Amino acid sequence: MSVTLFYITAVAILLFAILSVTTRRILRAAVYLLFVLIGTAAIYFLLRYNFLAALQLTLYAGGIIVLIIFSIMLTSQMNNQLEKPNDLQVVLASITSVVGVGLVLFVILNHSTFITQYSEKIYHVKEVALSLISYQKNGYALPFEVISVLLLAAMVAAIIMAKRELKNKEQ
Amino acid sequence: MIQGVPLQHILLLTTLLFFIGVYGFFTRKNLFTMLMSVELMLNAVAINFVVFNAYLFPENLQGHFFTIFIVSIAAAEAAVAIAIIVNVYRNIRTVNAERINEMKH
Amino acid sequence: MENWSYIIWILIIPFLSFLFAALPGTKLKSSVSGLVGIASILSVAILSYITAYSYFFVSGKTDGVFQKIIAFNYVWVRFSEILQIDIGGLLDPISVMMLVVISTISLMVHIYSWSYMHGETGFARYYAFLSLFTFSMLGLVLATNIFQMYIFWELVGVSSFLLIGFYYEKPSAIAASKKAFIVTRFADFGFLLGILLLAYYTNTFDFITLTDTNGALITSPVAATFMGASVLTWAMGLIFIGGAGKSAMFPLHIWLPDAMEGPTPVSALIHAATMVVAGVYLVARMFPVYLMVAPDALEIVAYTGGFTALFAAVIACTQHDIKRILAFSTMSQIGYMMLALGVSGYGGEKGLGYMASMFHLFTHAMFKALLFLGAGSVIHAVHSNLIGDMGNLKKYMPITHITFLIACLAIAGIPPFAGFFSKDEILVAAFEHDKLLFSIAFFVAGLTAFYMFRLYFRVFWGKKQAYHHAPHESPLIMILPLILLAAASCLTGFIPFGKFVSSDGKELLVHTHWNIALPAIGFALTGIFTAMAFYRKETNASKDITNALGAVYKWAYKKFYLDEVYLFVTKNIIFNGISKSIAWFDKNIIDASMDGMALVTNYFSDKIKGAQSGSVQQYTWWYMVGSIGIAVFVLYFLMIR
Amino acid sequence: MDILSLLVIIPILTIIGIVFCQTQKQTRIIAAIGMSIQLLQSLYVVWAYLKERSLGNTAEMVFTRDYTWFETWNIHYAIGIDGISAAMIALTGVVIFTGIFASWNVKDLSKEFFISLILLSMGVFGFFISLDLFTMFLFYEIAVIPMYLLIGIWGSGKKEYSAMKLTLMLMGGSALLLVGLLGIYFHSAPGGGPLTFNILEISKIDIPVNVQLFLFPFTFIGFGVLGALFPFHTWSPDGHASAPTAVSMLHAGVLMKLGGYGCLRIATFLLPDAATELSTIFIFMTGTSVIYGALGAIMQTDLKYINAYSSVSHCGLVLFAVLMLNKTAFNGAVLQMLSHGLMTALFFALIGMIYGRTHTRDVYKMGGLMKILPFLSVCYVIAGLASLGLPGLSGFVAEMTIFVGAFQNESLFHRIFTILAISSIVVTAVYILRVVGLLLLGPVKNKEYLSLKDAEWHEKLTGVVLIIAIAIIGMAPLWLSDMIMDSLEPIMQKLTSIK
Repeated sequence: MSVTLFYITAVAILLFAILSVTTRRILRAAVYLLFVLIGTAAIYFLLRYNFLAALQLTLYAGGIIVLIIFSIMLTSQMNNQLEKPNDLQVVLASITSVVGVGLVLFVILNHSTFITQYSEKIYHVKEVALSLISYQKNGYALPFEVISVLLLAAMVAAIIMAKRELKNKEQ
Repeated sequence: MIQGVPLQHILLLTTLLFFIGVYGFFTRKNLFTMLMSVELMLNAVAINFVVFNAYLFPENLQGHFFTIFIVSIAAAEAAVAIAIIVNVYRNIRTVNAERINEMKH
Repeated sequence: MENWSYIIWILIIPFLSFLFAALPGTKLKSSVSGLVGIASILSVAILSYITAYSYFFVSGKTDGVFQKIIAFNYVWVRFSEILQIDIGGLLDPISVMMLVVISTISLMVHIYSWSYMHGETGFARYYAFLSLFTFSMLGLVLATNIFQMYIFWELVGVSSFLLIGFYYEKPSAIAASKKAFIVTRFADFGFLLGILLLAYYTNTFDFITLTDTNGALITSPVAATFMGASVLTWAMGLIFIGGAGKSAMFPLHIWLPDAMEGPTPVSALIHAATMVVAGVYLVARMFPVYLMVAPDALEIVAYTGGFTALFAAVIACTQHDIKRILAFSTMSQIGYMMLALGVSGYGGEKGLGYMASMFHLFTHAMFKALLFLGAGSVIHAVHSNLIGDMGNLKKYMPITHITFLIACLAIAGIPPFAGFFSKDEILVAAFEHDKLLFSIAFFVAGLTAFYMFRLYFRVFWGKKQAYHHAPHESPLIMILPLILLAAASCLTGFIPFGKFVSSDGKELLVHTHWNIALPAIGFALTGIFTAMAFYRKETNASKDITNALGAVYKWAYKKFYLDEVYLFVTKNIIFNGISKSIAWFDKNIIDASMDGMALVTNYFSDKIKGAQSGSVQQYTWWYMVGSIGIAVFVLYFLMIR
Repeated sequence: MDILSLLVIIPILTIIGIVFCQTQKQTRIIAAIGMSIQLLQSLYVVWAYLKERSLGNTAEMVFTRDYTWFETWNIHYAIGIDGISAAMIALTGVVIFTGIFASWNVKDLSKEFFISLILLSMGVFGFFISLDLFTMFLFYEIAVIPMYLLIGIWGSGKKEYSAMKLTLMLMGGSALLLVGLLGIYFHSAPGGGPLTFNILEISKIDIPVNVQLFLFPFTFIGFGVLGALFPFHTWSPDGHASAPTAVSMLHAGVLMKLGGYGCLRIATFLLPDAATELSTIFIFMTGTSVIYGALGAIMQTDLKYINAYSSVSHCGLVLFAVLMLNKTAFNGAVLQMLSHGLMTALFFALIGMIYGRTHTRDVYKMGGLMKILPFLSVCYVIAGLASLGLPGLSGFVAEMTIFVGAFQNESLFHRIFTILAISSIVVTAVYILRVVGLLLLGPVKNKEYLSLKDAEWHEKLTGVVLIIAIAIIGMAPLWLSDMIMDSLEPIMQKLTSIK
C-alpha cells in the first residue's frame, strides 16, 4: 500500500517539479510548486513524521506559496507569458544538471551498504516540541533560539525595506 | 521508514528534484520563478535529511529538526527575498534577472 | 736650490682674472675686466720671464744638465693606493720655454685685442675666455703628470671652443666651434685610452718617472702585446692621436681651418702659437718613451708630420681666405715640428731633431702670431677675409706691411730671420735620418715660401682695389704687438737654442749646416720669385696655371674633400644611420615591448572582466560547475585510494 | 634625538607645517624653511661624519641606532651611515633644497604638491640611512609612490600615461627587488637562529653560491630598473618629459641614485660571489645602456628627452662601474652618482625654467636664447660642460675614476666594453653641443621670445647652488673621494674574501 503510494507520490513530485520549472505562466508555476510541496508533505506522512508534514503543509504550502502568489500579483505579472530561456542557457543548465545527477547517483549507487534500521516509533508533537526547547542531551534549545533571532531579523529586514520604500514615496 | 522502499529510490527522487531545481534556476529569468527553483532545491535537501533520519537513525531526531529549521529558514528567506524582489521591481520596473546587472564590471 | 713655489701664481693669477671677468656677467664695466685681464697676463709674463731667467741662467743646471724641478705639487684626486692625479708644476727646459712663449704671445694678444675687439658686446666675456685659455695652457705645459696634462688639455679644448664660437649668433661660428670641439674630443678619446693603457702597465702618471731613462718603463718595458704590436706602442700611438687631434695633424686636421671663424687675435693665440702646438709638446714631453719603448709609434709621428706638412702646404696654395691660408700654413709648420721629433734620437748630436722641433715651435709661435695679428690688422681695415678683396695695401698700411713681410720671410726660411735657423736644423735632422722625409720637408720649404708670398703679394701689392672707404693703418695699440713680434721674429733665430733645450738636458752646440741650408734658401727664393712673378702685378699667369692643373687644383681647393667625407660619416652614418635607428629601436622595439606587456595585461583583464557580468545565474552556474568539478576531483582521489 | 633620524623627522614636521598653511605663499615659505634646515642638517651630517672619522672611529657605520619595530620578523629601524651614504645624503639635501625653489611658482594645489615632494625626499633620506633591508625597502616605496601623483597631477603632456608607465615599471622593479630581499632574508641565518634584515649582520655570513646566483639578478635588476638599466629604461624618457620640474630634478637627481646605491650596497655587497660570476652579463647590459643612451640622445628634439637619454647613459655608467668590482670603479660609481645627480638636477631645473618661458621644449623651435636669457643659458652651458666631462666640474672626476677603475680589468671582454663606455665621452660631447648650438646660440628664431625675462631670484638661487656644488666636487674632489674610498673597504674585503 504505502509502497505504491510512495511511487505515485514520487512520480507526481517529479512531474510537477518539471512542470514548475518549464511552464511559461508564472501563476501556474507557483501552483505546480504547491503540488510539489504537498507531495513532499505526503512523503513525510508516509515516513510517519506527522508534525513535520503538518509544518510543511501550513508553513510552506500555506505560507510561502501564498506569499509568492501575492507578490506576483503585486508586481502584476500574472498574465504575462514568461520569456523563453535561450538555447545556450538550456543546454548549459541541462548539461550541468545531468552531470550533477550522474555524479550524485554514481556516489549513491557505489555506496552499497546503507545499514538501515526499522523503528515503529511515532513522534508526537509533544515529544518533538519538548525536545525542541530542551537544553539537555538531544535538546535543541540553542538552535531554536538562533532560528528565532533569525526570523526576527528577517522580519525586521522586511519591514525596513518596506519602510524605506514609504520614505522614498514621501519624498 | 517506508517498508519496501529502498533508501536509494528516495535518494534518486531527491537528486532528481534537486537538479530539476538547478535546471530551473539556470533557465528561468524571472526572479520569482528562480526563487521557486530554490524552494525546489531546499525541499529536495529537506527530504534527504528526513529520509536519512528515518532510515539510518530512527532513534534520534537530528534530521527531523534540521528539516524544521530548513522550513523556518526557507520561510524567512522567502520573506526577505520577496521583499527584495518587490523593492527591485519598484525601483527598476522589472524582475528579469538578466536586466538586473548593475553590479557589472 | 731656489724656492720655486711662486710658480703656482702663474696658474692662479689668470684663473682669478677669469673669475673676475666671468662672474659679474654684464654688471661690470667691460673695460675694467679688459684691463684686469691685461694686467694679470702682464704679471704672468713677468713671472715667466723671471722663471726663465732663474731657471736657465741661475739655478736650473746641476752638473751641466738641466734638472727637472717640481715647483709645487698637490694631490688632486686619488684613484687607488697607487694611482693618483696630482696638480703641480714641473719645470724643465721645454716647459719653461713654453711658459715664455705662451705668456709672451698671450700678452701680445691681450694688448692687441684691446683695440681689435673694442666695442664688441662680449668684450668682458672675451677677456674672461682669454684668461681661461691662458690659465689652461699654462697648466698644460706645467703638468707634472700626464693626467694633469689631460685635464688642462680638455680645458684648452673648451676655451678654444668658447672662443671660436665667440660670435655665437653666427651659424658658421657655432658650427666651427662644435666641429673643433668634437674632433679634438674624438682625438682625446684616443689620448685617454692611451693614458689608461700606459697607467695600467706602469702604475704611474708621473712624467718624471715615465721618462726617466734609467726608469722601470724604459729599461724593462712591459712585454705584453696586442695584435702584433706591444701594448706600449699602442699606448703611445693612442696618446699621439690625442696630440694629432689638438695639433691638427692629418686626418684630424679638419677643424683648424674652420676654427678661423673665431676672432683673429684668438686665432693668433690659440690656433697658431700655443694650443695647436700642444700635440708637439706632448710628444716632446714623452719623447724618451716614444724613442726607446715605442719607436714604431715615433715612426708614425714622423710620417704623419711629414705628410701633413705637405698636404697642408698644397692646400694652402689654393685657398682664398687669408686666415685659412694661415691656418693651413700652421698645420704645415706643425707637421714640420712633428717630423723633426719623429726623426730625432736621444742625447747629444742625435737629439738634434728634438731641439730643432722645439726651436721651430718657439720661432714659429713668434712669426705665426705676427702673421695672424697682421692679418687681423688687414681684416680690421678692409672688413673682409678674402684675399680677392684686398690688394695694394702697402700704400695704406705701411707698418703692417713691413711686419707682415718680416714674418713671411721668417716662415719662408730666409736668413737672418728666425724661421731659417729652426728650419735648417729640422732639415739637417731629417737628412740624417730619412731621405724621404727630408725630401718632403725640403719641398715643403719651397712650397711654404711660394704660398706665403702669394698671400703677401696678393694682399699688399697686386691690383688696385676700389675700397668703399680707404683702409687706414691700425691704431698704435694694435701696431705695438706687431712691432714687438716682428722684432722677435728677426732676433729669436740667433738664440743659441741648443744651449737651453735639448733631448737630454745637456748643452747641444748648434751650427748652421750650409750644405743643406744653401739649397733650401735657393729653393725658398725660387718659391718667392715664382709667387712674385704671378702675383706682384695682376696677371693671367696664375689663372693659366690654375686651369692647367684642372682637377688637381680643384681637389686641393676643396681640401681633398675630406670635410665632405667626415660630414658623410657623421651626418649620414652616425646621426641618421645609427642614432636615428637607435631612437627608432628604442621607441618601437624596447618601449613598445614594455607597452606591449601592459597591453597584454590589459587585454586579458578586459577578457576576464567579462566574468563579472552582474548576472546571478552566471555566477551560480560557475559555482555549480566549480563544485561539481571539485566533487569529481575529490572522488577521483578517493577512488584511487 | 640622533642626527640621522632628524633627517626623516624634519620632512615630516615640514609636512605637518604645510598642512596648516592657508595660501600658496605660506606653503612655499614653510617648505623652503624646512628644506633649508634639511640642507644644513645633511651638510652637518657629512661634517659630523668626517669629524667622527678623524677622531678615530673606524666602525663600518657610524651614528648607528637600532630599534625593533616588528618583532615577529625581526625587522628593525636600524640606521647608520658611512661615507657613501653621507655623500648621498648631502646630494639629496642639495637637490631637494633647490627643487623647492625650482617649483616656487607651482600654483595649483601647491600644498599637496609640496607635501608629496617632501614626502618623496623623506623616503630618499630614509633609504640612505637605513641599515635594515626591510626598512630600506619601505622607504624606497615611500619615495616611489608620490611620484605617481606628482607626475599624474602636476605633469604636462601625456602625463597620465607617463605616470602610469613610470610607476608600473618601478613597481615591477620593486617586485623583483622584494623577491631578492626576502631571499636574502631567508638565507640570513645559515646556522639556525633568528633571521635578520640587517645589512651588517648579513654581510658577515656567506650566503650559499647557488642561492646568490638566483637572487643576484632579482636584486640587481630590481634596483637597476630605477637606475635606468637597459632595456628597462623606457620609463625614464617619458616620465621625465611629463614630470614637473622639481620632480624631474629629484627623480633624475636622487631617485635614480637609489638604484645605483642599492646595486652597490646590497647586490654587490651581500651577494659578492654572484656579482663576480654574473658580472659579464650585466656589464653587457650596462655597457650597452651607456653607449645606447648617448647615441639615442643625439637625434632627440625634446629637451627633456635628450636629458633623459643622457641620464640613461650616465646612470648606466654608474651600474657599469659597480660591476667592475674594484675599489676605484666603486669610488667612481659613487662620484658619478653625485655628479650626475647635481648636474642633471641643474639640467632639469633649467629646462623647466626655459619651458616656463617659451612653452615649448622642441629644440628646433628655439634658438639664440643666449641673447635673451643670458643667466639661464650660461647655467645651461655649464651644466652641459659638466655633463660632457669638463675638468673642473664634477663629471670629469667621476668619469675618469670610473674609466681608470674599469681599466683595471684585463680581460678582453672588459676592455671592449670599457672602451665602448669611454667612447661615450665623444658622443656626449656631440649631443650636448648640438643642444647648446640649437637652443642657445645662433640668431633668435622666434621674435616673440625677445620679450622674455631672465631668471628670477629663486631661479638664480637654484642654479647657483647647484653650480657651486658641481664646481666644489669638480675642483676639490680629494676629500670626497677619500671619504668614499674609506667606506668601500668592507665591500672590498667581502669581495676579495671570496676570490
